[in-house]
Amino acid sequence: MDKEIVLEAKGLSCTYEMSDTPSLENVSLTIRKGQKIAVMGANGSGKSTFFLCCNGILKPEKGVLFFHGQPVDYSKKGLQRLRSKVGIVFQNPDNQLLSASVYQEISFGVLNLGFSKEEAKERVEQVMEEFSITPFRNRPTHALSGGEKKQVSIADILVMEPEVVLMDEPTAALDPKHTKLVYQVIEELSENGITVIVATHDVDYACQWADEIIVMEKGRVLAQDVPQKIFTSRELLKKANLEIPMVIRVTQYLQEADILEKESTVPRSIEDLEELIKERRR
Amino acid sequence: MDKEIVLEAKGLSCTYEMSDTPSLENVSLTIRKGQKIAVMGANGSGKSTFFLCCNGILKPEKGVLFFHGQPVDYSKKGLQRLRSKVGIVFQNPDNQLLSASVYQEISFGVLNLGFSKEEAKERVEQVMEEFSITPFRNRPTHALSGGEKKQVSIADILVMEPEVVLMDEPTAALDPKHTKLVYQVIEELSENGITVIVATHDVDYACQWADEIIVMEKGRVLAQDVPQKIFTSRELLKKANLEIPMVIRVTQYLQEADILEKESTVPRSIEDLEELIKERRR
Amino acid sequence: MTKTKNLIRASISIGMIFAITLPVNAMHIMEGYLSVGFCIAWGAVCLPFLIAGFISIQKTFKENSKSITLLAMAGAFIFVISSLKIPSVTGSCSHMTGTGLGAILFGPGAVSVLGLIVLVFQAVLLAHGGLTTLGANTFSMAIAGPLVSYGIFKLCQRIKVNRRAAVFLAAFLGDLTTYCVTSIQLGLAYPAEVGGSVASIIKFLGVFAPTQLPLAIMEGIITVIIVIALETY
Amino acid sequence: MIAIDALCYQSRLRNIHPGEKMLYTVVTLSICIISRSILGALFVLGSNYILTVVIGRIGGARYLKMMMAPVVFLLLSTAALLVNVSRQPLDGYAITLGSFYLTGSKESLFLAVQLIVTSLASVSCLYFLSLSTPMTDMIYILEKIYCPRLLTELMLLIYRFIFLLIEIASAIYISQNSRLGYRNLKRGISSFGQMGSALFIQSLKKSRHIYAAMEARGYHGEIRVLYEEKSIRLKEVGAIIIYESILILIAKGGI
Repeated sequence: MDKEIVLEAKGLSCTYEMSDTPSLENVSLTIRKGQKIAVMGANGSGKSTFFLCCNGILKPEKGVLFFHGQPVDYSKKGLQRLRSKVGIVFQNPDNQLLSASVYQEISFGVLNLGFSKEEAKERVEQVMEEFSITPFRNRPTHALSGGEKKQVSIADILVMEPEVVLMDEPTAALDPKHTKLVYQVIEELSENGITVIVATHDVDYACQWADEIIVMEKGRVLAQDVPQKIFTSRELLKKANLEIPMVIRVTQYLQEADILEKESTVPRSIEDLEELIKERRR
Repeated sequence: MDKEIVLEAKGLSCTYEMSDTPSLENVSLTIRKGQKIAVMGANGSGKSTFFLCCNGILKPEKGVLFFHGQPVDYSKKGLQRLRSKVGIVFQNPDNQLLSASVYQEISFGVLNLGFSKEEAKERVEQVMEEFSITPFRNRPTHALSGGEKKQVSIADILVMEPEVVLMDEPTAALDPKHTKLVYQVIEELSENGITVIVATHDVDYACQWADEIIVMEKGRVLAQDVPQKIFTSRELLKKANLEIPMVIRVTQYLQEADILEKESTVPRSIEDLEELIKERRR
Repeated sequence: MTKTKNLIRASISIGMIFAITLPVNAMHIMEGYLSVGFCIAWGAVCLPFLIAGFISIQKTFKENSKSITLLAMAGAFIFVISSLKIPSVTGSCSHMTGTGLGAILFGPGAVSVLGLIVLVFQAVLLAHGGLTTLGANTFSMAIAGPLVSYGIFKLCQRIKVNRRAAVFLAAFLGDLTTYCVTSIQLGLAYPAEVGGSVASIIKFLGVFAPTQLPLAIMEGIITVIIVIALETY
Repeated sequence: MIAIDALCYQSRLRNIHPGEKMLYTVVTLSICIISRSILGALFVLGSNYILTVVIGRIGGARYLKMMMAPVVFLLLSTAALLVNVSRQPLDGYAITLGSFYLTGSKESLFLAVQLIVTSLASVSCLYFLSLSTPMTDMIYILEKIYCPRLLTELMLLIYRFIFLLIEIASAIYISQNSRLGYRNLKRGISSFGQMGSALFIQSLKKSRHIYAAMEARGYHGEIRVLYEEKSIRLKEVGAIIIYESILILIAKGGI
């Protein structure tokens, strides 16, 4: 846990116009380089607002956001710097993919960064290759399937070579095949050292994937901890309206039935559980 | 299995304009009164097209659709009759809600059925009460949360008192709280004897809820059977790109590890599994 | 969409792209600014155009009932596109009239009626324009502007002008027409003490020129981008 | 999303019959622009402040800010009225400019004041209506007074669709902005155009989806919906009549 801190929020508060209750209230948290973070909480708990703050789209009324230890500079130049390093993949690709062709679409961000057409081309080609977009690069964006659109919308951001990628419910409305694909892409990002923050409702996924889980409710951070801690705290889960991951429920049954030892490590995925069951046999 | 057949498709085929491959190809299936049916398959496998056929929005090129044993009559009157009995709740409420007022929105369907204003009013009030819409009935639809919009879009259909309700991914983009709420509504529908057909990607839910599962791929029906059969056929699951429900995976591990007997009944939900584990102890 | 997301969009819309609180909205004549005679007269001038537009809409609707949601979307689209704040050098907020775009996409007949509805909504929801000035505003923004745009667009097509140039000219001149007609309307209503209506019209043209001329150019450029993007779609 | 729209649903006058509110607005507005009476206009400004802010409970600061919104138009256009270029000076004021005068008459000064005050009073009438009456209620009254069905149906749909499209436009804008799409004027214009076309394409798609959903609920050429009827209160109608009579007396009585 002594990796460098990339993003740090100190007492962020944010209230929207026409609203009586704040969307973010005194949010403090730290995110370290290369970590995999899942942000969980009901709709309206402030996840998206927090994301927009991280990227400088929203300026908090109170509190400070630090990027690499420096408070964010909300001047035009400062915002450009922040946005070139912190990218958001939005939930609905239809609101993100605007160009006619996949190639144009992906080049949007790089060109905005001020790169020349040649450099932009190189980067776009590379990203398309890396994230297996090349096979459908010549199709117009509106003719892509939901999963392909998602791939392109992720490439949109990656081409800008961000340090931190925020993803808002990346698998909403995707079928199992494409969900798997997106999860693979997320895995690759982490392997490349990118800090990934995912807002998700999928407890099973969060439990098995995340290094740390941030639980939010009504604009506040309820907890930030490792999955094993989060998902075994019944009180917290109840408060945040979260289900217990299946793996943990089954483990608890098995422990109660004395099939697994009470002290056994908490499995995070079904594969972990399989291991535990196999070990017991020996 | 000797309940009355409500809907029956015989060799339905349907091709969209601008497309070379048919969206539905020789689809034959039967749906019995009061059953809970889950339709599964990748995006583009024909689920939505099938739904639109059931309601007469699309007319199949080949094949016949029977409603209560009668082939559907595609005259204006015949369609009116079919649509009053078979309702579709669309996936995205924003593609369904047509009025800014919740009250107006819900009344649209009843008035189309030809009810008098007084009767319509009574029905609308009742449905709003029943599905806890009353608390936000005075807010405009554009100020509702995603979950609230979903509630309204379901009430839209239920107010017409249909015999069959088709729901296209009813919990997509909902948070756990509203997902639970929608599942509760679905449960109530079944208790009231309404036939419910749900298109879903959630294998765990389908496994525990459905009486029968219809698996589709590329416009064809691959299988129609009880969950225990569907989810233990590896070949089928692979072909349709479906995951194995967690419960069944865990059961298999436990069976392999000789903790559960190989012949034990296949549990459909985690609660079933708990029972099985407890029984074993005795 | 969740409630927060709505709220996010709400606040951002208001703060960033929807110029609702500070409209430099010179082209809508504000509520109460015209005397009764002119309110009624401009309404009467609009009437034949609106009736013709209404009949054409009704015809489309009878031919294909699907056009009801299409027409409504077109109306909503005109409303939204003309209330979005367009990027500008000075940082002042200004927006498109949408007349040229509307006329090219939907034709002047439909735009007259849709424009009337849009103007009612702009008056009530945004306080742009007003109820008593509805007739005058409808004539300048939903009838004269679109007619000129449409005419120029068709003319350019006939004499085979480059498509981009045609779209630009249509939108640019449509916007200018709206601006000129509004100035004429104001000038007629309030003739100058020296030089009468003509002098007054010139004064109004002069007062609004600094904001309207660059805006008309912007409207032209943006309309070109939109129309061309739609063609490649 | 749109401030006025959001506020009108919170107004405490919301549940008064929309016909009464529209009657009040139209009659008061007419008296304002027919009489152009400054006293009458001040009376209207005061009473609308009481109705909208004190009774309707719309925030006072916000209301005043809204009333300031049309001021740019007012100042620019009345300035055009006040300033003449002439060889002869008029009786109000005159500034020498070479052989010409920038000049205006006393009468035009009075006219300008009259125009500003009565226009603002009219704007306050418009705000009274829009800050107390949801659009759906107004459409209901339009239908009652025999506005063509096709028009009211279009209005009902357009009102709903406006918010759909605003939501999409804002989402697109945010995603462009987060990728630096508005970093300079050139990129900004291009991004804006892109947003426009994307918005148009999405609106076409939505219109198809919503039509299918309407058909699925048995739509056959006529949008019929129920309105939540509100009762007309004779007491309130009486108050409106008395109010307008007083207003006419004030307006007639002098300036």
